[in-house]
Amino acid sequence: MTPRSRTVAIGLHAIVSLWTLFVLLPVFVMVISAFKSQAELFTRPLSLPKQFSFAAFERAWGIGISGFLVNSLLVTALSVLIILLASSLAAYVLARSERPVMRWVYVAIVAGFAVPLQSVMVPLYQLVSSAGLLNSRLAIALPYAAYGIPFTTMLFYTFFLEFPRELEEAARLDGCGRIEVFFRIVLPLSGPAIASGAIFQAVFNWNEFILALLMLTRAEVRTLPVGIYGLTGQYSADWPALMAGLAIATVPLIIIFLLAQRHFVRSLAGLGK
Amino acid sequence: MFHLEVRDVVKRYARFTALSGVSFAAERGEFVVMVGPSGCGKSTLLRSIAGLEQISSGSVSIAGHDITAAEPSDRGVAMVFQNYALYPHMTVAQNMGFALKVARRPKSEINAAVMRAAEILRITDHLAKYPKALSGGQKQRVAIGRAITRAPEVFLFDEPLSNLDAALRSQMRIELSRLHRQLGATMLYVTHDQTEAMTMADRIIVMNGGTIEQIGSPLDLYNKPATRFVAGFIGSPRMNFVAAHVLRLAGRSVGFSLGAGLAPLDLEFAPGETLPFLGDAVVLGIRPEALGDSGEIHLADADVAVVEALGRETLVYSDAHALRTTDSESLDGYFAQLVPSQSDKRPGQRVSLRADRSAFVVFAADGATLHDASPALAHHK
Amino acid sequence: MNRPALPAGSLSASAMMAPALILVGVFILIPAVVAVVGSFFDFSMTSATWTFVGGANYRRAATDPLFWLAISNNIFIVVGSVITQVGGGAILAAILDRGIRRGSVVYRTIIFMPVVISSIAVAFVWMLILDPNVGPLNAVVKALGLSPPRLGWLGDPAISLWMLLLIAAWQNVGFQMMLILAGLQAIPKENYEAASLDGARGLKAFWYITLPGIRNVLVLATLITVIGGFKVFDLVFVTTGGGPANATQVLGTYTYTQAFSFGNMGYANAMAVVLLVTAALLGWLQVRLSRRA
Amino acid sequence: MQFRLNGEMRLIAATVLGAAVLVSPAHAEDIVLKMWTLDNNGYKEFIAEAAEAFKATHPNVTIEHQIFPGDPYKTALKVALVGSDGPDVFFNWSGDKAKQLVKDKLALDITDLGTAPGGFATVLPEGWLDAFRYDGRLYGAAIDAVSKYVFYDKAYFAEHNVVIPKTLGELGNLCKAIRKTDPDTIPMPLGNKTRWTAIHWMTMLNERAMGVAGTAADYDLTRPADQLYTDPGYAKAFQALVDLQDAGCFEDAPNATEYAIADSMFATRASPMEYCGTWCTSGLDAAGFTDYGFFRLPVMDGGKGSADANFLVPEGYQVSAKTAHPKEAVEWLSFLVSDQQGLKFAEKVQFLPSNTKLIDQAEGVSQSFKDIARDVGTLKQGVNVLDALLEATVADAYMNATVEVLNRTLTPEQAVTKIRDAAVAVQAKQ
Repeated sequence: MTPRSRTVAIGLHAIVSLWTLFVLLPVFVMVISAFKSQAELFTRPLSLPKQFSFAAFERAWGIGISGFLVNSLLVTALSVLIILLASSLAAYVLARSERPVMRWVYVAIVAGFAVPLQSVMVPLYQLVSSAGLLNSRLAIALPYAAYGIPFTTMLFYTFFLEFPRELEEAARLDGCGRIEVFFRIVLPLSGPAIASGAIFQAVFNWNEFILALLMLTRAEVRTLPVGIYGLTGQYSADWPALMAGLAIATVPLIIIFLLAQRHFVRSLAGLGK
Repeated sequence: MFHLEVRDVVKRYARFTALSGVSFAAERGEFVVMVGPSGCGKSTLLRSIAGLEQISSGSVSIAGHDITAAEPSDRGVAMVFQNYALYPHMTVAQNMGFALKVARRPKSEINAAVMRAAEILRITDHLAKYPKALSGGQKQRVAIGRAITRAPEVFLFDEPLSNLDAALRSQMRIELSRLHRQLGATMLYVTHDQTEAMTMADRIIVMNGGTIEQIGSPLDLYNKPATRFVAGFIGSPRMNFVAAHVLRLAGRSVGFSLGAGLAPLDLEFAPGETLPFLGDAVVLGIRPEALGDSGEIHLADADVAVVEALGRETLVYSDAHALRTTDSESLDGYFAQLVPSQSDKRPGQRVSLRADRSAFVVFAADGATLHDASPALAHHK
Repeated sequence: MNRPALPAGSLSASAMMAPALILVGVFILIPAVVAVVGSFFDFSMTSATWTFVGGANYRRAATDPLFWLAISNNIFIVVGSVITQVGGGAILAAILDRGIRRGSVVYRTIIFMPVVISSIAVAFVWMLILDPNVGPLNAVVKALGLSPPRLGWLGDPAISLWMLLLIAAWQNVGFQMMLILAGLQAIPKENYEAASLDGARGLKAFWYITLPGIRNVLVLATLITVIGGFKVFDLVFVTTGGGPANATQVLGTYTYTQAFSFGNMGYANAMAVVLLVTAALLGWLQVRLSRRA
Repeated sequence: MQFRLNGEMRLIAATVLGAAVLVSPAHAEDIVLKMWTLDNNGYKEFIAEAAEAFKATHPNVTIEHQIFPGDPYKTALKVALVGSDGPDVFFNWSGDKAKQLVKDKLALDITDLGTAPGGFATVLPEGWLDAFRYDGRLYGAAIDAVSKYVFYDKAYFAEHNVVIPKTLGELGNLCKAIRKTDPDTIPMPLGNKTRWTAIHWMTMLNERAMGVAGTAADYDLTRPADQLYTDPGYAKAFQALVDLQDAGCFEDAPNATEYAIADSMFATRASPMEYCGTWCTSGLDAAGFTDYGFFRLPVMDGGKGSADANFLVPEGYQVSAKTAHPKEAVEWLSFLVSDQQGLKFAEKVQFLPSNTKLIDQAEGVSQSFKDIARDVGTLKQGVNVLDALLEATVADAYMNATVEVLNRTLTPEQAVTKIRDAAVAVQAKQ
C-alpha cells in the first residue's frame, strides 16, 4: 500500500466510523437512560447510571407492555401475512399480463403509495367504525395491510419480471393450474422479495401510531407505540420508563433485521432495476 | 393417422405475425427437428404445441385428439427447456416426480417412475441432490428425466443442448438419439444448430419468417434444397452463392454470365426443372466441398485469405475479386473451400477456383430452386 | 419476444388480483375520494351536517400564510433530505462498496439500524438529546467551549427545522445507503476491469461506470425521499408538534391540527388533497421513470 | 380450474368471516358502560374500586374503563364519539371542548336525570355545576379541579432568608437574588415545550392584570369586534411574563424544555421554585421530596386582579348522546361524585375532588395535599385556563403568541394583535 492510499483508506474509515458513531449514540442514550432514575437522567445527562437499575423496565412492563407486545406481534404478523399474499398475487398477475388495462390497475394500486395516511384518516376511521371493527386487531390489520400493499406490490412486480418463466411453463406442463403454479413454484422461490417485503412492512406496522391510537381504544388490544406513548401522562412523563419501553419495543425489530438482512440486501438490488 | 398433426397454425401478436399458416405431421416414433434462424417462429410453434401459447387459428392434434384448446398438462406432451427449468427448491427426485405428484398419483407409482427414468439416464446417484449441486450435463439429464417420468405422447425439446459445451453437446446428441430409439417416442426438437438437426433427425423442418421452407430427411435437404434459404442453412460451412444472370437459352441448356472478364457457365437443366428467362437475375450455389483446384469449370482466380487447418480437413477462404458473392452474410465475400485433407495453401497464394458442372445449384430471384446439383455428387467427389 | 403466461381476462387472474384491489380500494382509494369530496364542504369531525362551500376551502388555503409556510417547510425538508439522505447514503455506500474491505458488514448493519426504530422512539430519544437543559448535545457543545443556541435546538425557529432534517437523516441515511449499495454491487466487476484497461480509474471510473450503473437506483432513492419528505408526519408531530409557534409546521401536521384540533375538516381535506395530488404526481413520476428504466 | 378457484374463494370468505366473528365484542345481557378517562396516577384503581362498589346497587352494570395519554385523548375522543364504538361516559375538560360537544349534539343533556333524587346535581355545589352548564342545561358533572401554585423549597428559603413574595415585582426580585447567589440556579423552570405551561402563566397573569370580570367578554367572544382584546391589560400581562424572564426566573430556552424536566429540577432541588399544578404533589412525594411549601401566584402591582382568585380548572364526566343506557350512565356519574367516592378520589388520584365533604378523613395523602385542598376551599374566584376556555383557534394563537413572546420574536403588543386577529376572525365566522 502506498502512503497516499493508506491515508485515503484511513480517511474513508474515519468517515464511516463517524457516521456509525453518530448512529449509535442515540441508541446508547436510549438504553442508558432506561437504567437511570428520572432525577439522575435530568441532572447527570452525560454520565453512566450510578447503578444499573431495572426499575424503569419494571415500570414500563407494569403498564402492560407484555400485552402490547403480544398485540403488536399479532397485528404485525397478520397484516404482513395479508400484505405478502395479496401483493404477491396481484403483482404476479400484473407482471404476467399483457393487457393494457393492467397497466392502469398497476398505477391504481401503486397510487395508493402516494396517499398520505393523515389525509384519509377520518373517512377511514368512519369506515372501520361503521363496519363495527373498532377495537379489534383485525380492524387495524386490514388498513395496515392496505397501506402496505402498494409498495410491496411494486417490490414483487420487479421481482417477478425477472423470474424465469420457463419454471412456470414447466410447472404448467407438469399439470399445475395457474394458482398452483403460483403457490408451488413462484412463491417458494420468492424468498428475497418476501424477506424484504416482510421487513419493510413489519417495520411500518410495528411502529404505526396514529391509526392504532384512533382505532384501538381498549387497553387490552393496544399496540406497543400507543401503549408506550401512554407513559407520557397529562401533566407528567416517566422518561426512564419511556426509554425502557422504547428499548423493549425496538429490540425485536433489530433482531428480525439482523436475521433477514442478507435476503434483504439482495432484493433491494432488484428494486433498483 | 399421424401421431402429431399441426394444421394451418397462425399465431399473431399485436405487432407482428409469428406463424403464418404452418402445417406438418409426424408419425408415431418419429424424431422431427425444427431448425431455422432465431425469430423464425420455431420456438413459438413448439410452445403453441405445448399449449404455452394460444394460437390465433389452426389446430393441433396428438394421437387423434384435437388438443388445440387443451391445458398444457392435458395435451400429453412433455417439454425440455433450453435452460433446463429445474425447480430450484426441489430435489432431483422431486423435480422428476412433480407432475405425477400434481396428478395425485400414489407415492409408490411416482417413485417407480422416477427410478425408471433415472436408470435410463444414469442419474440414480443424484436423486437426493438439489439442482444447484449438479453440473450442466447432469441438469440436462434431469430435465429430460422429468419429461420421461411423465410418459408423454410427444416429447418437445426447445434447444436443449445450447447451454452445454461442445464436447458435452456431441455426447448428449448421441444419448438423445439412443434415448429416442429406446423409448420409441415421438419427439419434436427445436434447434438453430444444423449439425444437431442433421445428426439426430428422422425428418427436418426448416422454418423461416413464420413459414415452413421445406420438410424432409437430412440428406434430402442437403442434396435437394427447395429454396436458397434451405440450401444456405443446411450444411457447414455454408454453400457459396454467386450472383449471375441468364445469358443464353438453348433447349434445356442455359448459359449464365458470372461477371465481366469471366467465362460464362453453361448448365443442363433436367426435364421437369423450370427454365429461367433470358436476362433473369439468378443465384448459383456451390457447396464448399465441390469447389477445388480441379473440375470442369474454371470459375475464377482467387487469392487465399484465410486457411483453417482442422487436421483431417482444411477450410480455405479466398477472395475471387471479380466473382461476386450475393449476400453480406458470407465471410467478407470470401469463397469457402473444404479440402478433405491437410493442405499446404497459404494466405496470399493465388489459386484457381474450379468445380464440376454437376455441382451447381440454380436459384431464382425469389429463392426457389430451379436446378439441383446432381444427387450423385457425394460419389462423384 | 412476447410470452404471456396468463391469458387475458381469465377468471383466476381477477381472483388473484381481488384481495389487493379490494383492500387498496376500500381502505385507501374510497377514503381518498371521500376526502376529495369533503374538501368542498365545511364541517367539523363532530358536526352532523356538511355545508357545501364550493372551492372556498381551496381559496382559503391560497391566502393562508401558514399553509404556504407548511409547504415551504415541506420543500425545505424534501430538498434537504435529498441532499443529506441520498447524498450521504451514496457517499457511505460508495465507501463501503469499494473503499473499505474490513468490517463493512458491521458498519452496514449499524448504519441501517435506525430504519427499524419507530419514529415515536426516534423522536423521544432525540428530544432528550436536544434538550437545552439536560441534553447531551448541549453538554458536548459547552464542553467544546462553544455556546449552544439560547432558545434551544428545537425552540429556535431558525434552527428547529435543521434539527428535524438531522434527525430524519439519522434515521434514513441507512436505508438509502443500503439501496445504493445494492445497486453498486450489481455492477459487474468486469466493467471496472475493462474501464481500468481503458485507462479510466478513480473518479473517471466513478463517472463513466458507477454513476450510469446506479442511475436507476438513484432515481428511486430520490423519489422515495421526496415522497417521504412530503408525507412527513410522525417525527414532526412528536418532536416539535409543528412549533415553536408553527415554525416547523408541515402539510401533514398542519392538516392534522386543522382537522382534529380546530375541527375544520373541510379545510383540512382541501389541504390533504393538495398533499395527495403532489404525492400522487410524484408517485406517477416514479412509475414512469422505473418503467422506462 | 373454476372449481378449484371457488374452493379458494370460499376459504378466503370463511377466514374473513371467522376472524370477524372472533374479534366482534360479545354481547352480554348485562349492561356494559364504557368509560374513558385520562391516564393519571391512581385513576385505574379508583375507577376499578368504584365500579366494584357500584355493583352493590347495580349488579347488572359492568364498567369498562379505558385510559388514554393526555394529548391524543382529545383527538381520539372526538373521533370515537362520531364513530360507532365510543364511550358511554367520558372525561372532559370544562370549557370550549365540552361546549363544542354540546354544540355538535354529541354530549347528552343530563339535567333531568341529574336533578332526580340522588342525582349528582343534588350533591354538587352550584359553583361546580356551572362547569358543564350551557344555556341553563347540565351536560356533565365535575369530578375534580386542578389548581396551580408556586411551590417552593422550604429549606432553600430558610437558608437564604427568603420571604414569600407578595407581588409579581417581588417575585422578579427574588429571582434576581437567587441568580446573584448562583447564576446557574434556575429559580423557577418553565418547561414550555408543549406550550401549556406558559399558557397557565398567562391565564393567571391576565387575571392579575384585569380580573376575571374584565376578560370574560373577550374570552367568550361576546364583545363587539372592534373592542375585542383591546384592554391594555393583555399586553401588561405579557410584559409581566417578560419582566420575570428578564429577572432570570426561567431557564434559557423555555420553549425547548420538557415540562417533565422542569418538574425534575424542582423535585431534585436543583431549582428552589416551580409554578406547578395540584397534581404535582403526588410526584414530589414519589420523588421523596416533602419539605416544600406553596403560595398563590402573587398579585400584580396596579393590577385589577384579586388575591382571592386562583387558577381552577374543573374537569368532569359527560355522557355520550349515543349511549344506550343514559339512566345507568348518569347514576354511575352521580355515584362517582358522591361523598364517599369524593374521598376515595382524593386518596387514590390525589386531585382535588368536587365533593370535599369528607376530605379531612383522607388517608395516605400528604399534608401538603390537604393544605392545598383547604386553600382551594377558601378561593372566592376560580380562573379557568385559557387553552380549555378559549375557542380552539384563539387558544392556539394565544399559545403561539406566548411562545413567541418568550422567544422575544414578538413584543407584548404584537402578541396581543395576533390574538386579537384570531379572535376577530373566529367571531366573524360565528
